Amino acid sequence: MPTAEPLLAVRGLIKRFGGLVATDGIDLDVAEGETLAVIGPNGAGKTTLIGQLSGDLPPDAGSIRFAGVDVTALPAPARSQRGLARSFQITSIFREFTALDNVALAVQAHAGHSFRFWTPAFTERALREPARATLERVGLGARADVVAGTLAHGEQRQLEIAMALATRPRLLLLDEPVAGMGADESQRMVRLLRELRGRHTIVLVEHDMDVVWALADRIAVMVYGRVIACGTPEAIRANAEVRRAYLGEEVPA
Amino acid sequence: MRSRARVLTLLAGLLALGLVPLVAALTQQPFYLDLFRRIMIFAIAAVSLDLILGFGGMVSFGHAAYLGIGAYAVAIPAFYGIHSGLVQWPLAMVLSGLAALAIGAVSLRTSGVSFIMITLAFAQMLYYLGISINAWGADDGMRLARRSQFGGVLDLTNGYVFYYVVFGLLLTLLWLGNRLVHARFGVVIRAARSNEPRMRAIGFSTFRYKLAAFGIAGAIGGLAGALLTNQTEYLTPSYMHWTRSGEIMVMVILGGIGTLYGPVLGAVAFLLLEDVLSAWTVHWQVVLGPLLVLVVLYARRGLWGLLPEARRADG
Amino acid sequence: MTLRLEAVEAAYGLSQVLFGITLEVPAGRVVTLLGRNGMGKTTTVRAVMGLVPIQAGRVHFGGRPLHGLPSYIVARAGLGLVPEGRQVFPNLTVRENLVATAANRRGAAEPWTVERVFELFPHLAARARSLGGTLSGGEQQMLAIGRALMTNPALLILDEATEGLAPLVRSEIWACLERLKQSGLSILLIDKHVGAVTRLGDHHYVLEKGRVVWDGTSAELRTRVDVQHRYLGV
Amino acid sequence: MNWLLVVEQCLNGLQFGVMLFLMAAGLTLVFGIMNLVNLAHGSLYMVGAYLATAAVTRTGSFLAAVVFALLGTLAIGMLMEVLALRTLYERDHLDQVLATFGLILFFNEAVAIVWGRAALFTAVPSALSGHIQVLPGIRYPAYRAVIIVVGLLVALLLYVVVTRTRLGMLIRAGASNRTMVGALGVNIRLLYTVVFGFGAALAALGGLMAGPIYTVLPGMGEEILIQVFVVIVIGGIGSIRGALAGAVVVGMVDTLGRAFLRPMLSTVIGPSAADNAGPALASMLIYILMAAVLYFRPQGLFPALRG
Repeated sequence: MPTAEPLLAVRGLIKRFGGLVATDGIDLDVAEGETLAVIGPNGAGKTTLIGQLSGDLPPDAGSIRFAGVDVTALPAPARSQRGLARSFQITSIFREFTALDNVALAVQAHAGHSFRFWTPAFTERALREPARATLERVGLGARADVVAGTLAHGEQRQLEIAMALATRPRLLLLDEPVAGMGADESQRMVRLLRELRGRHTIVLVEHDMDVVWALADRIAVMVYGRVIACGTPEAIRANAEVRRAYLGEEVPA
Repeated sequence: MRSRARVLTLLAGLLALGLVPLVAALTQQPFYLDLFRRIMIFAIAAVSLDLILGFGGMVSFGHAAYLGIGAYAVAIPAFYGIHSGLVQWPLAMVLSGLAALAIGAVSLRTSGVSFIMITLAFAQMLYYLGISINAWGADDGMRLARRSQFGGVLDLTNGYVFYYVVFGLLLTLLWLGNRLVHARFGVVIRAARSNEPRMRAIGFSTFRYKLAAFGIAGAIGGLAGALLTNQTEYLTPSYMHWTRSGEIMVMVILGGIGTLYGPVLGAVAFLLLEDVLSAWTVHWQVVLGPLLVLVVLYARRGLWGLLPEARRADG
Repeated sequence: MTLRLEAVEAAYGLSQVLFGITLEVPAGRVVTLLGRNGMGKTTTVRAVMGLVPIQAGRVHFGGRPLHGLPSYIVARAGLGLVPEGRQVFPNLTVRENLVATAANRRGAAEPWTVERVFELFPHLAARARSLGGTLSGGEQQMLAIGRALMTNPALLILDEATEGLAPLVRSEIWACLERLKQSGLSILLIDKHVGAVTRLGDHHYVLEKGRVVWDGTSAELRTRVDVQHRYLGV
Repeated sequence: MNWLLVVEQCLNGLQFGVMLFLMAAGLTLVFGIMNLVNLAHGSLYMVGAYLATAAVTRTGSFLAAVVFALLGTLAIGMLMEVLALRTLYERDHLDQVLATFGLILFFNEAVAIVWGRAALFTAVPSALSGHIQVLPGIRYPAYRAVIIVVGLLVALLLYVVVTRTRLGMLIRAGASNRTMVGALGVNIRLLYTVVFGFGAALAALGGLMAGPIYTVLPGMGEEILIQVFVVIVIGGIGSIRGALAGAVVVGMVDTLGRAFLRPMLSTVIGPSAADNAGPALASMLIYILMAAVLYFRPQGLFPALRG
């Protein structure tokens, strides 16, 4: 563990839904610049973890420190303002706005208050130009003026990433970025994420192990709301407990 | 992009509204002056509701409350001898705006059906408050001794002058509304309707923007109420009854929610239909009711949405 | 009665998920759908049950066409669904969960009863009066199976019936499925546990991106390490 | 304060609460299970009142009127569901509000065409026109007492149906997971039509019993409708138990508030101020109560999912 404080430090995070303990005392550290993949079977609590990190779900116990500040009690917008951006497992965009409008909104959120009643927002260069640049970056430059709801599924997922990037985040929380994608689309997404890797700190929840092997610096394995192993991809591959619990195989000893 | 058909319809419609007094004078049917002035007043109320309902996705079922507050803000000063519109009208807007802020601050913490019911609850409270204050007419209401005075500059007792005042206010509202829904503020409101979790995730504290919109809509609703008492020269608490909130909502949905001109069209259609059908049969509602059902079932984006070449919901 | 899918295509809104699935579940057999998450296994099941509209292709059960029919008619034709995530009714007791939708529409000689289900899952008997929402994951799974059996199906469809369960509970479910197989019930099964699946199943279909990329018997699947590695991540 | 009066007002509150419950039961099932905001539920109450009144005048038999009104409204309700409401289940609440608002206009005018706009009065059936002794020294109108008994019996019957029968299980199952009920072989569309008709008949029962106490006139459904919405929001949408609790609470609060708030206030703020504030506050009470409940317990007092 490096001496500098990690960018994200999670301690003892607990979230219950009725009798179900969705996250059961999670500890995690994410260093500046690294990509951490969180894997685990359905219902292991991964999405609940993301929800607590982004501020959409208040934890029942535990703490979250981000960039040296305790953000456990902060709501989602305040965390976004501090540089924590998320994408959603189920595509979450402004369907009736154009792709460019979607990203411009994300820029607007970080460009002062929006109690401005006179100038049309969608012609403000200060919002449009950074938005266009971000769209170019994720490979959607040519689709800027298409209504977002009519974009192909893979393009909508790229747009999600663009909106997160447009908030100039220090940490990206990506919830299954290649979910429901075809082979070509998911390859394109992996290429995009590989470019972001290293330049941004990333926490990635993903089922597709190809994607995980391609991107992760470290992997955390969740089962029943607990992190049962955390380490380099090589260490996780070799870990018999992980194979048994996650892959569910009766591994020959 | 606004389609050509829509621009033409809009211009023709506004021109027609502007020419109503001329037609009324030529045909010696002052009744039309009265009818269309009433229609425009309700159009103002409907547009203000649509700012929160259509653009902001806040299904307020108590908009008549602001209409009522605006009406009382004219009638009560008048009762005590203050007839200046320069006092009454701003008072109407400020009071109803403040009431909307208070109601919104509570209601906006809920959502869905709870939101609908809690806004309704507040409007009903004000309604019952109205019918029980004996000093101000209780459920009989009170007569407005005279219309609001503007120091001899504008004489509202002249039906034509009053008509153009209302017409001018409607045009101003549409113009300002058009700026507002496209400005940063309006974009935030519309996007919050489209996808609130996403708005919060990219860093907007949506509550304060929605609350502000709620206040603005309330203030404009108050203005419509001030106009309405001047129109009828009478005030009754029934301005605040829940069926009135329902009617304004019907105008918005009928015309097309999430548009500025739709509610105007909806107000025209609803009140004209009422007028035409009631001339034809006293049982006009038996026709109007099923018509509304058919509109819901088959014209899902309202009358404004029926206009051709509609590609995107726009201002 | 044989379930037969021919070139079935389905989509959620704009994104197509199934690109022509053809497969068969012969009477009395156990057939499995294998593949990683997001490859279309659940959508295949939902398409069969009429829960996702089928855009192209056909579904027949015992010679009777089922595509395009509402799900309750599909169920009445003899298909019993144990859905992904169990979906027991949380506000009904265990007994009520079993009784509410019970039926013997095809006139089975020895229809399922609450007592028979409790015999199959003694765990449930002890919790007969508990609300479905208060059960553990394993108990909910047993309840979901029992609930489907109470409709006296000719074919039982299980979507991830052992997902997220403790190893002991898992083997209990496998044992129960084995008994159901012995009784002659056809089973269509989605699962990730290749070992268990090859012991129970007769025939296997591997799905990848909405297509069947491999199919074969248990013996064949055991020898095909490449298939296991390439498509199942084992 | 006179305790005889208190008891009598409590009984009145209970009687009003029971009427509210008959309306609320149907509305809460439709609202909670089918996710439909049905503003026209009050119209079914009105239709029930009119059908009963018409049948009484024609046949002279109150019992025949009861049967006629219940069956007639059941049929009208099911027809309404099949023709108009069925397609609205998947729509948003706004569309439902508009369409059912249209239905209100239709029904109000339709009864005006058939029976005229003037209020109709029906007599309390002669067998029930007297008073009964409820407690030593307290006599209470027999008809109102019967309303209370009928209402509580219906509540009991509903409780048994919802908790003990297959139909009730399916209704509860449908409320939590409609898709799954269908996937297990139940024709959920038909189930919904039946439930809707059932709710309509309950509203009619409320309406026909209200006839001799209140006046029967077009639009009579709207006043009570809003109070019924208050009831189910307070009780928890979709919950029969909540509807009963909410109905009794609202009936009591409203009735007692109207009876005693003014005298109570006058001891605090003086009689003339109380004369002004009392009635206002009394009629606002249930709305204040609802706003408070929604603010602190958005799911109502008895959220449906817990049974």
